[in-house]
Amino acid sequence: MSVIAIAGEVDKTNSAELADYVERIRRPRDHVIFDLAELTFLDSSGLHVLLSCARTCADDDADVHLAAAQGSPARLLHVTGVDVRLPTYVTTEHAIATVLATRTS
Amino acid sequence: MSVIAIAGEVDKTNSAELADYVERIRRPRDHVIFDLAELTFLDSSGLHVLLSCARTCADDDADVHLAAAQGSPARLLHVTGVDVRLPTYVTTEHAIATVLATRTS
Amino acid sequence: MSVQFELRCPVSADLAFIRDLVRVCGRYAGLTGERLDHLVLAVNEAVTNVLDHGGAAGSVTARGTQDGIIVEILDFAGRLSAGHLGGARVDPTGAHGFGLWVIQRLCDGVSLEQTGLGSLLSLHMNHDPATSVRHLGRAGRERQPAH
Amino acid sequence: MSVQFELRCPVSADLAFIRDLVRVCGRYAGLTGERLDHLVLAVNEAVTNVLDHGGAAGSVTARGTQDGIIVEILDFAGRLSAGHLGGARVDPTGAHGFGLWVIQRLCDGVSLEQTGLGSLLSLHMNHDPATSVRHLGRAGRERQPAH
Ligand SMILES: Nc1ncnc2c1ncn2[C@@H]1O[C@H](COP(=O)(O)OP(=O)(O)O)[C@@H](O)[C@H]1O
Ligand SMILES: Nc1ncnc2c1ncn2[C@@H]1O[C@H](COP(=O)(O)OP(=O)(O)O)[C@@H](O)[C@H]1O
Repeated sequence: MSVIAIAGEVDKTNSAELADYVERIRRPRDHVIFDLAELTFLDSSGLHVLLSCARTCADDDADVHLAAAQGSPARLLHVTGVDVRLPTYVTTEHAIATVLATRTS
Repeated sequence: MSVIAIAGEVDKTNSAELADYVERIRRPRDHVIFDLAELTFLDSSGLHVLLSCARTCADDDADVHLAAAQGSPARLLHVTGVDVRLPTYVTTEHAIATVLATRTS
Repeated sequence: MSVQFELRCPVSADLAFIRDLVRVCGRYAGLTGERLDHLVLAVNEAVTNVLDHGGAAGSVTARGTQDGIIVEILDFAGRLSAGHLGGARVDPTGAHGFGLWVIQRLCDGVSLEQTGLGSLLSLHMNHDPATSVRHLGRAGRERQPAH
Repeated sequence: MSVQFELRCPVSADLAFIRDLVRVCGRYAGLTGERLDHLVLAVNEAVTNVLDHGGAAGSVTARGTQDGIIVEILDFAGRLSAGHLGGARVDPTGAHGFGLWVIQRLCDGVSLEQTGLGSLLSLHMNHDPATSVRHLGRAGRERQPAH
């Protein structure tokens, strides 16, 4: 399991950087938990990074989990229906606990 | 002694109101302490209110004391030399103590 | 809140600056909470499109109205079409872009006009109903500001 | 910091709004702390003068420069003169106004031009020296930002 915390503002000027970072960090078959507690702005290009990570994960039977989104990013996840398509949690601890439980079962 | 706390932003849109308020509050011969701890912006028209209060006070041998100015208002007092012309204190408590000491002496 | 204003700045790569300006204008126009965030996001998406698909040159104009704010994004290249707007879909798998869909979903009104200077996308956003005492009924519960 | 910008808004009675905009622009132009506060105060004073002594109509334009920011206050009435600027005195007894004195004291550069549209007061403010590594010598100690 990889927990990736994204902080600050993600827009088109830095979303490619984020994509590179996510790709570098993630090991094959790893579940990914995005900790969004400190994320204050997310545009559609940033959301694409999360979704494309979810597609990569799906290829090797892993999931992307979204945790602790607040404010504007939380609303973008909501209006686009992404918070229904991907497992979404109020806290990162909750996301971690869920992934661990899935593993041992 | 009157302690008058001024909070928020004082500019030309509300400085006349402040002047009215100060005039209404002050009793003859009262020393006036302006508690500026919560003042975030002061323009020259607001500074005029403080100075014109000082002139009124001087007419009946009282003083205006400026306390706890921060940030931008503190700098305006400084560049205009008002913080040298009028007794100025880091805290309102200090200003009150000084006025009380003057009274009993 | 009723004083009119108009503010203009060029489309530039500094999206954070444009977001800050839109936030100041939107707040001044009476928007708060969720609706202010939505406006900021919508303008961000429209400006990003000018940089990505347009001529990377244009202007952003914000204007106070009786009911809220209008932000116009002018793309000098003039290639944004009604077809793009109408064809916008949300795609939660993320295979396609959905900036234009998000814009239309979040704003109270969106219109597109081809002008001599380029394509002009106008985003309308009304005051937050929850800040208006007259609207504090059902609408107020439906759209709670975030704080 | 090097991306240029230009932003225009009308002089209006809402000084707080203009202060917020100037603050966003100044920060974007690289000003911080004390120098940002000074710019905001100087523009506030100039706009107040347009409302008090001018035609109460004009515009505020902020433009990023290599070295910082220029804010131009255009007074359509066109009655602000070099004599007013030159005659400005500080008067700590408060018997006279000192807005123009404060403006000239706080800004790095002030110039006045009579244009076809009115009198144009230009306020220049450079980056805070303390934020520029190259200037971190004596100048850095002389002008510490507030935080
Ligand atoms: N300013 C514009 N100029 C030209 N074409 C545009 C512009 N904005 C959007 N488009 C077109 O509309 C499509 C959908 O845009 P959008 O929904 O924002 O998603 P994305 O930008 O991720 O492709 C773009 O791929 C592009 O073809
Ligand atoms: N925009 C303006 N148009 C015409 N006259 C002006 C303008 N700004 C300033 N002045 C003149 O300069 C004088 C000094 O202005 P200032 O130092 O700001 O103090 P105050 O505004 O308190 O009088 C004003 O009293 C006015 O006569």
